[in-house]
Amino acid sequence: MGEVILTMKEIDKSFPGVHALDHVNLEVKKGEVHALMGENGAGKSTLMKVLTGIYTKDSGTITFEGKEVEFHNSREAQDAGIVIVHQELNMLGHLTVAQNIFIGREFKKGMRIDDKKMNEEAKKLFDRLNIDIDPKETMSKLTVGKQQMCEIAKAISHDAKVIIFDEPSAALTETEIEELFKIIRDLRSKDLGIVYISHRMDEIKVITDRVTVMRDGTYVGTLITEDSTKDDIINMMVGRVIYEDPKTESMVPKDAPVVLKVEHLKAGHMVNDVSFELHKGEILGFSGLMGAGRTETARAIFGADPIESGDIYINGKKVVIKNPQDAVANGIGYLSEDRKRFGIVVDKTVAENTTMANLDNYMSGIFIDKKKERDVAQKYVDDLATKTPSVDQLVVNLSGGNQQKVVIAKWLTRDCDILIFDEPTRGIDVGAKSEIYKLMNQLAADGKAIIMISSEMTEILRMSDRVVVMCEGKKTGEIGIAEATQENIMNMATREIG
Amino acid sequence: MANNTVKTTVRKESFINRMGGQKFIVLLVAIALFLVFCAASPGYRKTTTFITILDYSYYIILMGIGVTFPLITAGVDLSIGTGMVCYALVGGWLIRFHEWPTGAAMIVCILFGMVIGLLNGFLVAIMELPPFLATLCTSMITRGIGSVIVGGFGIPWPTAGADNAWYRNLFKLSNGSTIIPIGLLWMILIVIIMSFVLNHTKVGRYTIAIGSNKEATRLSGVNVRFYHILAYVICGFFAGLAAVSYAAVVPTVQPGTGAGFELEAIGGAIIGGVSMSGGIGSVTGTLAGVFVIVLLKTGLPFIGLTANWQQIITGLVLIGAVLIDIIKTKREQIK
Amino acid sequence: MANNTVKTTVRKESFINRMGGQKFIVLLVAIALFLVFCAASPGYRKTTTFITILDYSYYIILMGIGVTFPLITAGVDLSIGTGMVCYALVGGWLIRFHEWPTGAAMIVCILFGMVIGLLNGFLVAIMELPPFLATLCTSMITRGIGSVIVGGFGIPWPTAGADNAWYRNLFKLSNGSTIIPIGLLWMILIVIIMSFVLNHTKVGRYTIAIGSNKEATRLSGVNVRFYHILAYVICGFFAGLAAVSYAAVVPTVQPGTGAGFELEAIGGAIIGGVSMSGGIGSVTGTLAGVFVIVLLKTGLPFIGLTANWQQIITGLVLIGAVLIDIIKTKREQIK
Amino acid sequence: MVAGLLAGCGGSSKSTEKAGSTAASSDGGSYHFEVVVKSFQSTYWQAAIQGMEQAKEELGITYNPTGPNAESDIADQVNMLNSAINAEPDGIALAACDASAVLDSLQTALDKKIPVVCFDATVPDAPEGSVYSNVVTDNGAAGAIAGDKLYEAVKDKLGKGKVRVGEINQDATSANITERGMGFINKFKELAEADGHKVAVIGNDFYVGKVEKNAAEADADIVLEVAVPSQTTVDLCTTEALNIMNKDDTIAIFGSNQVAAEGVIAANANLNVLGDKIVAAGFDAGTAQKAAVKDGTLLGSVTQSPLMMGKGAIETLTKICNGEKVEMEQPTDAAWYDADNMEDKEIAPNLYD
Ligand SMILES: Nc1ncnc2c1ncn2[C@@H]1O[C@H](COP(=O)(O)OP(=O)(O)OP(=O)(O)O)[C@@H](O)[C@H]1O
Ligand SMILES: Nc1ncnc2c1ncn2[C@@H]1O[C@H](COP(=O)(O)OP(=O)(O)OP(=O)(O)O)[C@@H](O)[C@H]1O
Ligand SMILES: [Mg+2]
Ligand SMILES: [Mg+2]
Repeated sequence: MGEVILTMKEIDKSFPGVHALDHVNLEVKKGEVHALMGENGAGKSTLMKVLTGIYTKDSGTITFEGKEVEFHNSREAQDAGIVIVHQELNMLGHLTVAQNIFIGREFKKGMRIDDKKMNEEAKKLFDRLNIDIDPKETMSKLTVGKQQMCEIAKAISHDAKVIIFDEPSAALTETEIEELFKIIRDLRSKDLGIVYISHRMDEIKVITDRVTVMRDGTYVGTLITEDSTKDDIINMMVGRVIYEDPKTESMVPKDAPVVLKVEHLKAGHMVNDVSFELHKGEILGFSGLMGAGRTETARAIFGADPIESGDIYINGKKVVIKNPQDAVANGIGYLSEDRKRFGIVVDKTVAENTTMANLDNYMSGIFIDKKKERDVAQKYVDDLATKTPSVDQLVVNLSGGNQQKVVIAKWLTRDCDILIFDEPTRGIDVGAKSEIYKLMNQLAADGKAIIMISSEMTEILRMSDRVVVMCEGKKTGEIGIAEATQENIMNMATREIG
Repeated sequence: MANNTVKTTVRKESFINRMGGQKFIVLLVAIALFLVFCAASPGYRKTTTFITILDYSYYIILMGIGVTFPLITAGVDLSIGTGMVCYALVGGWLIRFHEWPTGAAMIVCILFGMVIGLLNGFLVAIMELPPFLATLCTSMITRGIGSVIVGGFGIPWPTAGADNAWYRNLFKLSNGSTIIPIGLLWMILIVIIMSFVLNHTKVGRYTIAIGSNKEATRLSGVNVRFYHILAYVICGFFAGLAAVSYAAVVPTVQPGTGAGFELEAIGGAIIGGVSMSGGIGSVTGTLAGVFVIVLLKTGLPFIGLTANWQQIITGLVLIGAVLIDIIKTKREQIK
Repeated sequence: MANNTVKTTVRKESFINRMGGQKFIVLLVAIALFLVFCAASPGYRKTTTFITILDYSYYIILMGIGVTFPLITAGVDLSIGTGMVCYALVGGWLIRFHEWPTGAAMIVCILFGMVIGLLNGFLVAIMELPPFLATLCTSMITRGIGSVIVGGFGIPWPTAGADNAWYRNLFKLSNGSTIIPIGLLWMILIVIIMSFVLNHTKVGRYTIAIGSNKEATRLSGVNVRFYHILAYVICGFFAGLAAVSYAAVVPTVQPGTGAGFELEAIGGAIIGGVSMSGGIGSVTGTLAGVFVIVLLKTGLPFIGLTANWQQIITGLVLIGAVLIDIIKTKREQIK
Repeated sequence: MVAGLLAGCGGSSKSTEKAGSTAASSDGGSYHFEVVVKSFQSTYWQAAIQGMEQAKEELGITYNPTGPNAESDIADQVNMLNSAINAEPDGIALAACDASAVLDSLQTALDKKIPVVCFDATVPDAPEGSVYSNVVTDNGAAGAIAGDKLYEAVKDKLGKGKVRVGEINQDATSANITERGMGFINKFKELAEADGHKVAVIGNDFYVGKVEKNAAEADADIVLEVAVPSQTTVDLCTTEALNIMNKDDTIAIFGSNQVAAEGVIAANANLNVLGDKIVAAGFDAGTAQKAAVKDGTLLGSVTQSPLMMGKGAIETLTKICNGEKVEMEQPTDAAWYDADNMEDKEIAPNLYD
């Protein structure tokens, strides 16, 4: 660790109705990875947006390389050497990967943009970072994970002195995270200052040097990672200790009835001959590498994408699911991995989003009973500890994790027998994560059946009663939790079949 | 110590925002325009003028209310202008050449409107054509169909005093000397009903949700196609109603006309705060916006402006009406 | 055995997709229409007819190319129709009543177009007015301004044979009996240049980026306002050019006209694959789309259809042209 | 002037040149004509087509009618005319939306030796020899009829202070409307000035600009206010009419075509001033106008004979093709109709619904 490169002092920022930052401090040194931690809505993203000129601070000072600075837009910050990988993806769907990476600083040959050179440079960049993406592919065709890797590559391609990663790992799989860490270590060795925001405690221990913790928009303190335990940090964040231990045996009784049976499912480009059973009261983990086809399987079962062939049985009865309505009518709920696109209606209120899947229960005659609607929304805001000034707040103004809680609330109002949770804790803080885990366990105990798709190995091992592993659109293995280990799951996830 | 409550500084909303933001400003603009015209022209401040203005505002108001729905789904309906004339033509033709009772012809107008709405909805929601193009095409088709059916002739609906002209009394009761514009009451009633539909029923909720995020709405198990089509059918229904109110005021419905009315209705809706990118809008806002347009259209000749200047001033006032709100919002954001 | 590489099945793209998808289909539709008209009408398959069609297509093509840019930014420009007529009026008026040389008047046309484009850009990009409304208003304003400046009279540009009518030779060289439509060459050249601009320069790249995700583009440090305004200025530039080509074919430019041309240009662009929700579009596609519209407009009278049927058929063919691509895409998705 | 009988398509020059391609025409019997009307928008044009239909049956010719959607779609019409020329018919009947817009096309027709007959509207600057005949109403004279009748009706009210006379014109571009409008203005002004009144014409720039020796508004005792709506729709005509009819000093108003006249009638619906306080005259026919004339809301109206014009145009073309000699100007008369004479058999057929 070298000298201090960046100091933020007494930063204050309010939005209408929310005091997002209350005199927050942050100090970043050259050659360190500095973790910024805090619960959902603690103000981490806001602090970083203030730093990079996207928001203007109400008061406080920012010192960068010994000089006091104030950036008015992200370009100025970039030029000074501070770049950020945003929590929410900021891609230009219609442009190619290379065009995205070099947007705003294209290579030119006279008047002409040199796309060839950009593709080459992008390729070089990807090779260096060990990422396998075709620079000429259109951005919107990539999976969320690959898009995130492009964002990271883009940030790194700047000649930056400070790089901020706002929850980069949320959309990434274990292997990709390994690659990311290699990249970050490499950057650290080049004396860059790195701010790393994440909710995954394991990562913090592995990659960071110091940790700054925020709570409710205030600065709590800074620790040296090596000298502190996971519990210390969690304690600072949420004011109590949370334990996360792997599950060792299935909680499901042996004779639990099969509620969902999928046979030889074939759909889309990816899902090929997938069969599995789901029991009442079971949490079935779906593990696999990126692009393994788990999301597509879930979408096909939910009727979001057309099914080519295969049968679905619910409680032993064959059902035809042509669209999400059919699925919902059959008692299936689906929590999407891409909440911004598929999960929430961002510019509507918390209350409206909460009842979206189940409006029929909140009607009186032909009219929507708004009081009842707000009451149920408030109930789930309380139950899930969603941070929002009121149920009338627009979802767009909530922090990422709290948005996720709203989507969960949406499906909880609808009392589904089968719930598919696709990356349910993506971007959710430890406190809330344990709440959601508790909730999922509770649901399972109440007799609901849950499919949990997760790319986080610890999550799979902690929550599942049984694990299904997929690779390249096929089911490559199934294993009870008692036998499951990180190694044998990884093995199945990369297994060549047939 | 866990502290889950969020600190909330009570937001001091400005008076204007509490009254509905842009809607309210636009209403103020409408009132201001009315007062200016009244002050400037003795002819304008007569009851009879006021009634005539109302007469010629009903069909634009009705089209505006209708088109609010497709607009909120992030679509548009360009077919309502020529469509409305087409329905009025067909209705009048049935009355005149096929001796249909007026009531039946009115129902045909409305049903025809709903059929074209259904077609638009099908093209947009099922076939996924861009709404601008799909409705531009149905606009041409309805213009053609109207003329073809009636054979190119202008069609007058039963004139005031005729046996089957009772429908005119729907909009205006005249007891000898005094005229009561009961059409206005209908408009108020319709605005109240449609406001309710938009804000307090499933139809409205899902219309807004489709405009905000269609895919997320679909994945919530909502029958998105149905409600998406419904928005266009509602729009067609109102175009059919507008046809009746149009036939009640113009002496002859001329084939080939109607293009341009849809822009007045859409323009009114947008000024009233409906967002073309979907998810935002209100029926009361549309009403206020349409009033601004109708007032400009009827008032500017009265203050002695010639046609060309009317165009210029209309453009400028409309820009101004929207700018007030935008500048205000920007100022608040900076604060 | 672990195998970490992901198998990438090479997706077999259909011939049509490789040729540019919708663009290509629309081009085929255009060719098919042309052949049908030629087969059906002896009058249509003459060189002179062909030249006439070209004459009347230039201004729509130019407007279409121009409006492609605002459309790609997820905006629209409704002011190009009346705007174009306004610029042509002012240019002709300068030549006729102020004895300006034709070249200078042409430059004024183009500059005037760019100024209105700048105004539109300012309203949309800086003041954040909805593009539909902002340009609807400037459309009214330009219509009015044109008439006010020239005093309501129709303005002829120098007619063929006059001293200062050299500009007509820009579009058509007639050596006694044979006429060479060099305007077509200009169009091809302009399409090539603008395709290059759209696909290989910063201007085009950022236009697409703004239409894809304006906020993300801004966060990437692009001067979004500048390029957003520029899209409208480009559109205005082409409306100015269109004014010149319009004046070259219409002997008298009439004030108060022009409304509706913008719909032909925008319709052409959308048929050619430009998405109104932004980010997608091509100049060649627009060209093909505009050709379909121009061919329908000029060809249908030749096969003996009356005006009303022309409208209906135009609407149906346009829907059909877009549907082919949509149905094809859907079928591919299901596979 | 007698034009181009030798160049007629039935004549020797063309039939030898084009013997192969237009065999039918050399029979001298079944000619094919292209007809370009101003629009199909108004019933007026349908009446014209009806006249052509009569001629078709009587003469055994064929014709193909086209026309733009609105009379203001000038470019579209030029386009259609060019298409018509390229179809190489035996003759073209043209009602030009804009007199100067069709000049180039007429030159082409002349080059191709296709005879053109203008009906309803003339093309004054047409290339020598291209237009063989004009079958038109003298719109100036027709407008003057209304001027004459209205002046008669209000004569007694003049001279007792300033009065206002209104005129609603649908547009300021089409030759028909402007000629009519000016015909009314000039006649009214002439009659009033002959009686020693001072007339000021105000309002629309175009019309005011065409008035010779216009008096200042302040000096005049008769103000002639000309209004043109910003678009040619009934509702805007109504508003313009309403504005004028609401003024206290208005004593007369004239609507110079069907749309404008209906605007006047519609404006009266709530105001109820026509007949007693304000005397009004219209132009053309249509159910609403006929009813208004009958019940005295309108003093009367002027009718052209679209039917005769349509028929005349086809007959003239046939004559040309047969090599007969035709008059250059073939005016069809306009007539005044009011409650008394509208059932007469010379008048009634032209009063379309
Ligand atoms: N534009 C805005 N308008 C209003 N409130 C906002 C806005 N942006 C953020 N907030 C609020 O500010 C607080 C801090 O949000 P921020 O996004 O910084 O949280 P975070 O720590 O990044 O959370 P997460 O871990 O969930 O991403 C939250 O309560 C959020 O609702
Ligand atoms: N032929 C193809 N063309 C385009 N995209 C494809 C193709 N085949 C697969 N994909 C992509 O691969 C993905 C399939 O993986 P899916 O998202 O179901 O995997 P996952 O296991 O849930 O992984 P992730 O962690 O990325 O969500 C699809 O979302 C799709 O975008
Ligand atoms: Mg955040
Ligand atoms: Mg997934």
